[in-house]
Amino acid sequence: MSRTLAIAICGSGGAGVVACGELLLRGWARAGGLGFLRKAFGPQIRGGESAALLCLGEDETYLPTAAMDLLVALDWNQFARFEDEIALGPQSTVLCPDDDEVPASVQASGATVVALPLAAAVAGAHPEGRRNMFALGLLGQLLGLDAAALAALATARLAGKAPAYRDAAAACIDAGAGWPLAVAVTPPARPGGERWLLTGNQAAGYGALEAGVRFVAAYPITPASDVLEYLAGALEAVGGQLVQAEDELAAVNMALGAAFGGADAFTATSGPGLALMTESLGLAVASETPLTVLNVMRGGPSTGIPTKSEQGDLDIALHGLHGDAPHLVLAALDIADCAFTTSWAVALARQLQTPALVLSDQFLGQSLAIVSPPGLHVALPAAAVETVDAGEYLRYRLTASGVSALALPGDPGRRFTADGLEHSERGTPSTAARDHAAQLDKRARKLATLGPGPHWGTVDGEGELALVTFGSASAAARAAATRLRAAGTACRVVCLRLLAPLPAAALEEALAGCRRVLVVEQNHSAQCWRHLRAHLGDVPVPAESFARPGPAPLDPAAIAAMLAEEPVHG
Amino acid sequence: MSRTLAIAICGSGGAGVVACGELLLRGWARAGGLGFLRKAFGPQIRGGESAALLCLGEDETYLPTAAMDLLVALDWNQFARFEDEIALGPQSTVLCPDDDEVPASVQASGATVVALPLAAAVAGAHPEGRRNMFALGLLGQLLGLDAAALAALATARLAGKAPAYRDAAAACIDAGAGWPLAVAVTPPARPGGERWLLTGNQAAGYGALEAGVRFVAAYPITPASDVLEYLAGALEAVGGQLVQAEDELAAVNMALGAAFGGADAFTATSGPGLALMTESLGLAVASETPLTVLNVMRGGPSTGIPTKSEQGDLDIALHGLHGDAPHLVLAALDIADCAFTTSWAVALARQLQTPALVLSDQFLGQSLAIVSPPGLHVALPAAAVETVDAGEYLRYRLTASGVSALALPGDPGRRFTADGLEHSERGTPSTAARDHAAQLDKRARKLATLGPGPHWGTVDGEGELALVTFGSASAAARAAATRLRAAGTACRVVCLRLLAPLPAAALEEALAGCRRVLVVEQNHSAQCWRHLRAHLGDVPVPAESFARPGPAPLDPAAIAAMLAEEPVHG
Amino acid sequence: MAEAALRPKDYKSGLKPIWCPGCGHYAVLNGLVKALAALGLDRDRVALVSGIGCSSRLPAYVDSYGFHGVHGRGLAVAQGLAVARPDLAVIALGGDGDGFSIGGNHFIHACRRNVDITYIAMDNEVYGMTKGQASPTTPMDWDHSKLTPHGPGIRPFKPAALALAAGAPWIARGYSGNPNQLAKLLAAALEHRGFSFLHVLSQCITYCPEQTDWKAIVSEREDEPVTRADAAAQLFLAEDGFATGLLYAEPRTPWPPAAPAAVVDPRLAEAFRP
Amino acid sequence: MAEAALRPKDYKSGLKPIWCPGCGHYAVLNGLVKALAALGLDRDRVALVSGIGCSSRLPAYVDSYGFHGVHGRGLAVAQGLAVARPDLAVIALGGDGDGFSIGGNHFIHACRRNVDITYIAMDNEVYGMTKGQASPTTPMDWDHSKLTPHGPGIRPFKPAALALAAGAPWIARGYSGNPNQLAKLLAAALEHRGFSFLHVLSQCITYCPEQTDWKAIVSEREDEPVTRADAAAQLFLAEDGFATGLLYAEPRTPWPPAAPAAVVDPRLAEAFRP
Ligand SMILES: Cc1ncc(C[n+]2csc(CCOP(=O)(O)OP(=O)(O)O)c2C)c(N)n1
Ligand SMILES: Cc1ncc(C[n+]2csc(CCOP(=O)(O)OP(=O)(O)O)c2C)c(N)n1
Ligand code: SF4
Ligand code: SF4
Ligand SMILES: [Mg+2]
Ligand SMILES: [Mg+2]
Repeated sequence: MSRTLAIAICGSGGAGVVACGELLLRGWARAGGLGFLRKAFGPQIRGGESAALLCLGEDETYLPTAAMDLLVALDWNQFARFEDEIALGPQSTVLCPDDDEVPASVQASGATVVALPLAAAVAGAHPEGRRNMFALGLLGQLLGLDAAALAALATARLAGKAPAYRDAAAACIDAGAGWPLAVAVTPPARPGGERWLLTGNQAAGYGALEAGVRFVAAYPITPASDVLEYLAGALEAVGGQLVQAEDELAAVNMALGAAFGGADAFTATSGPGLALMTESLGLAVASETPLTVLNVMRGGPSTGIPTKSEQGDLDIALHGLHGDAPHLVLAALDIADCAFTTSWAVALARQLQTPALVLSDQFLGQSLAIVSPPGLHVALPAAAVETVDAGEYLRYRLTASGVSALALPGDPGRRFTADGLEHSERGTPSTAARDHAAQLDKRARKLATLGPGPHWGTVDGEGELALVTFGSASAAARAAATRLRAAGTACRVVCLRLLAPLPAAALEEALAGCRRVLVVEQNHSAQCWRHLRAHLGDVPVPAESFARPGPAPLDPAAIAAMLAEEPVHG
Repeated sequence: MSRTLAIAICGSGGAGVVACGELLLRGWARAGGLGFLRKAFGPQIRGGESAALLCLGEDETYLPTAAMDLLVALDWNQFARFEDEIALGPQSTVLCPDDDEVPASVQASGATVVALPLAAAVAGAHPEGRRNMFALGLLGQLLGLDAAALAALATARLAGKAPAYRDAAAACIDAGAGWPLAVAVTPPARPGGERWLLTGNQAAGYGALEAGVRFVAAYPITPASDVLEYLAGALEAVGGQLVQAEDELAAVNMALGAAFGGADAFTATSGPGLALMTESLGLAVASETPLTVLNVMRGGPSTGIPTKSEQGDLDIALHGLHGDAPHLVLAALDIADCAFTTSWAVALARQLQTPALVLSDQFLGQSLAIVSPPGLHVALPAAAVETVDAGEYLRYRLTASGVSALALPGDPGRRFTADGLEHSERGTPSTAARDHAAQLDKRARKLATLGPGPHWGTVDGEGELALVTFGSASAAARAAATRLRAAGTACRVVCLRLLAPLPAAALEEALAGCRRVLVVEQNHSAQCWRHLRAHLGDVPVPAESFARPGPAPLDPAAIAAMLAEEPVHG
Repeated sequence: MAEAALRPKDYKSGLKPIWCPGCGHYAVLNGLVKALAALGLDRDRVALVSGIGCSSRLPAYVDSYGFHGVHGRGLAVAQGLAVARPDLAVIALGGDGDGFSIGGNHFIHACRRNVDITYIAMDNEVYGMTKGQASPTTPMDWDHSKLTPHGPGIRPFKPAALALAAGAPWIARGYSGNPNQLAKLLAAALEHRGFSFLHVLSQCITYCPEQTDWKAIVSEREDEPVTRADAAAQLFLAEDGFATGLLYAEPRTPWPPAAPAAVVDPRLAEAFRP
Repeated sequence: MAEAALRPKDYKSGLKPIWCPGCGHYAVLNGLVKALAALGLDRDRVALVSGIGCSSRLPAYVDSYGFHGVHGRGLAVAQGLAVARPDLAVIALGGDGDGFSIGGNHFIHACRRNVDITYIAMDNEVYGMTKGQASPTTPMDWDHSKLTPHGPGIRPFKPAALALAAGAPWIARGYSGNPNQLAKLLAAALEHRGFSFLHVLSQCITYCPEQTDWKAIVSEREDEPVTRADAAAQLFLAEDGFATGLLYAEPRTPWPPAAPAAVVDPRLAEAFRP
């Protein structure tokens, strides 16, 4: 297993812990390291205190953890708010100010507490100095990063501020870097190579743009707003448009309008917003209008826990539309994969003329990570997008693939009316049983005949035990497999990127010969497990479920333990 | 098998075919007969032509059928619009005017066509006479009904009109009753006994009121509007209130507000409206506010086929809420059962403090039927509704059953804020993993520990073959079983009234020892089959699916044939 | 861009409307094809967008591109389409239920947003399609619906007042009983750059036969349109709602500004280099 | 009905608000508990209903019954509650995003329906909770949000004008910087029978620090409220939106009339005898 180093930085609101964490991660990235940063918010969404939680490692399996090797407290003011997410133990080291009482829980944890004269050191470095920059210097020292490089990053970030501000930052970093510390950590090795630094939400937006998205309708919602905010800026460069809608009902319908006009259209939301969109997603299915919706999952049900991660929206994504409404559901497997999966979704939606839902979650979406340049899936076989139609133009012509030629307003002489009422091939409303059956078959056929290709998911490992998972739970499942294999137990891991249409044949093949199958997911009601059983039954064996709600991260050790134990039959 | 007689009455808009059919059914009911009437609308919802399709029988297994024994055409003007729903054959008899050409399709059907001098006969009976009343007399004659009794019903219905109108009706009925007809039909036997005449939508409204509903929020939608229209009137008698909302989002939230205030609250809608309600149904789950929503299903997806029946909304009813949101889903098994199931749903929602969705459909909802007085389920064990709380009042106290005492505004000293944010026992917003897990467990526990009792469904028959179904497909499944048994094949039929929480143990018991299980439902994507497999896996054997979309009625013969044949394994 | 010499009927699709004989919506259809012909608009570049209702069935009856969406959301679809395809003439339409009840939020926000579309509200003060329930414009005491057996009991909306307060820059009122004026108003609405709101009194003969009396009440306004919002506001709250014509027009630049030209190589990846 | 001698702070729940120091919403909370105390309302019979937003967190801070619903739907919940429970004092509240953006349709319909509730819109011209995006009342050129980097570019709503056009019979405006006036307006709103709309300019110190300048612009209106809708309409479309006080009040009977008394034996089954 690769070495990791988990670092938490905390302090009051305005103390700049996030800036400190982000600069450290950027410096680490430039030096060839790997790792990621999560922000822990207090119990609220709006501005205010947060903690920066970094995890540096040697590979890109990015798993959230509460177990911290190192905690840097700029002050102890807001610490109590984050105790849930910062677990300390005897192996942990705490760097903190020497003029404030260390919280009892920290003292009780057995962590090594190193009190530093932070106030004096910062004041000594520069009259306008700030603790967060001094901490950055300290941390750079511990990680073996070049202080000048960190200072350059910090001053670049402060480009808009007064020169004294920048000088102070550089001086504090320098002071921290040179501070005599009786602490030693062993930082992970830095593999080097080309890497990007971005969040899953940025990756998703990037993937959407690269796949051709030029119209975005937006209604803010945590934790999806930053996808939209990224797109607002980036769309200007590609000549696209973003409309801020009055609500999610408008957002999805604006996107439908743009898609009807021929634009690759996109919106992003989270559970409550997705719930508002389902009626119109059904319209997208029935009218065969392509559209991509990214759903960044948060704790549910209802308003739930907006700032924290969970995978509870699989059910609604799969089944939240009324009537028989076949559509695409995909899930991003990791932070970088948000780009690939979103780009594939846009391409598939266009190819099948149906809505594609992409699931990611607060963890993937809002974690800032150092990743290999993300893949994209933008090119489709030219034949995949039907544009010609034999003879008389029939918008909903019954074809072998189910896909019919899509005319766009402006196309000469192919005028038609798209309709959410059941219709004939021409698009004329019809209540006839035969038209209904034919169009239901056609719409289902589009998905049924889709060869899922190589991207439906990943399969690795061998043996009679298997973990099956989807989306962001993949990292925990893979880590569990690594543990099992290290302990001598062979095991397979199947991570699903395509959830609807479920690649049942590929999945059966991937699980052939398994004696036990454990479905891993981060929700309460085993939504993926139910989905798999519904389609596969007990093939090859009755699947077992490892479903745990958020916001606590999935625990690879618990997953491994469950698969290693023989099940109790009852 | 019991004898049935299927009668269609058609004519132009305004010809009064529905009045004719309804009066005939009422007369038949008074005479102790059984049967039901469906209206077939043309391809539109608003006013205009429709056909009345009656089916008289000897028991209350009410199955829609297109195969007509008798067709009475007042004129042929709109006939083409209904050809899908009126199937004629050599066994059929057609009574029609002698001055208009019989449509080719009718001629080709091999039906016996009896042309009558309708215009003259009606004019002869009364200068203001109308064909529909003459037809009523004719049909009364064929069914052996007393003409004076029919005339009394007709004049009562015309109470508000001019006396000449009433006289004309009576005269025409009389003339029809006495018209020398060379046609003989064998009407079904009339069992007699106390019977009611109502639609499933009226039954549902009635059940809701009897269970205590006193607040209704309404937004019209076909085919649910008539539930709301019935309630608007009936609520006045019970001292309740109905608010017409601006949309379904408002309707469900108004109902939530009233429920928070302590009223048993209700709304009715159909697929598109349900889709708009799901976000707020999640709020009902999280805030633990009871609420009953009747969803009268129509053809989907999207606007689909508003006037026709289908069972395509099971998926959204079960899984349309974001996050892990356990709630109740029930389905009415037949027209009268709309009353029982709705009353039970209201009681369960109150008991479990969670939303209950009741599924019925256009067929159940809008068919007018002669039924035994419907059962109701209104009484709950007093202990079932928690009102006291030990010690300090905690709205979301963790209890063994998961149910906590519900305080109502006005209750002294139990003030709390209901919340859709995750919360502590007190109701204070919380992002802590332990509160989230505890409340998720609690909400799931309410359903898990619900003993489904005797009403979860019906089980009859024996043998190694079983049909499992839900809601209105029950009639077709039962009819299929009757056929199989008549052919010497034993078979069980399980009709599910409670779909969530799925009574898995009871279902397993009901299916124990089965060699084949066929899940029967009226939709395209086998929604119930998937639901059962998700929860039962391949117990006792992999279930097979008989799923056919609407609007064509499910065909008992095809169901029986599928179960009788040995499956092809592949 | 215009096709040569199309007559009004060339803009009809030929599909037979499902409307009841005598329905006011026929007049809107006829007025619309007249206006399209008068302006000589290219049928391939006209897009009609609607929600659900009798009125919302109109797009299929016009030989243009059309989008028959879900109940109440036509305006959102139309705005998305117009932003993505500024080359099209985008017309949103629907009924009073569709536009003022379930679609009320999109209505007020469309007024405010001022995207270049035309919105035709075919107002018969009733939900025709669902068999005659009260809508937001139904008179308080209209007791013909079983859902509100004593009448809705609440004051009807004044659509022009609402549109104005929400920011609409162009407001006119037509009447299904005056098809020539209707055609002219439709043409003017189509020519207006920005959001134009045409409120049409369009009677429902089946559920509101009493609307035949409108004939006697409706007047044709001869004055120039009001050009100040505050003056128009006063007018709209004081009037009876039966004066037809172009009522209010104030010049205002539509939104959005033209889409930025695409950068040749947007180098999106640059933002992510550490 | 009133409890004996409760002080304003007795109406606070004691839960610490999540609001940023300096947030205008504190003033609304303080004004509200003052008004409740001044009227001596029974805490068991006050119900606060809200949607989602920083502002919508308020109910939990008051020691009364509360319902913290979903985004934009508080007004619908409040109306259902008030109809079912006319014995309660029902107060709906929320932010400008909650009430004028996603909740816009319920807002205009609540104005029209005139159920006896008080609606407090805590308007900071921004989505505070989601970190500072533009709302329907944000100035056109406010370019502080990455979502609208050049400003929203469309004209902000005038909430009073919209409420009036939609039919609201009682409209007042308060300011978080004038807590005494706010408390008085709140008390007046609570005393008004029917729908009362109190628009509060309530600054967001975190995302709109420039709103501190409101202090200089806000004026206190001394005149009696306008009582004619058309005159008020003209005023609301002409004014700058910073005059505070009770602006408009027109007597109007609230809806619904009292629920009919229950018939002793309603004999519901009778209707179904053939
Ligand atoms: C979400 C949703 N709710 C309700 C309906 C039912 N519905 C169809 S049309 C309509 C009202 C139509 O009234 P209006 O828009 O005034 O059009 P009109 O028929 O009067 O022309 C309603 C409520 C629906 N189709 N979808
Ligand atoms: C359906 C839905 N969409 C979006 C959101 C995200 N959201 C939460 S609060 C909010 C806006 C809050 O703004 P406002 O109502 O003005 O309140 P403020 O925070 O400014 O007081 C939004 C968009 C949500 N919770 N639910
Ligand atoms: S019901 Fe009314 S609105 Fe609908 S088509 Fe008939 S007349 Fe027109
Ligand atoms: S973000 Fe703004 S509105 Fe929200 S609490 Fe802070 S100051 Fe108040
Ligand atoms: Mg209408
Ligand atoms: Mg705000």
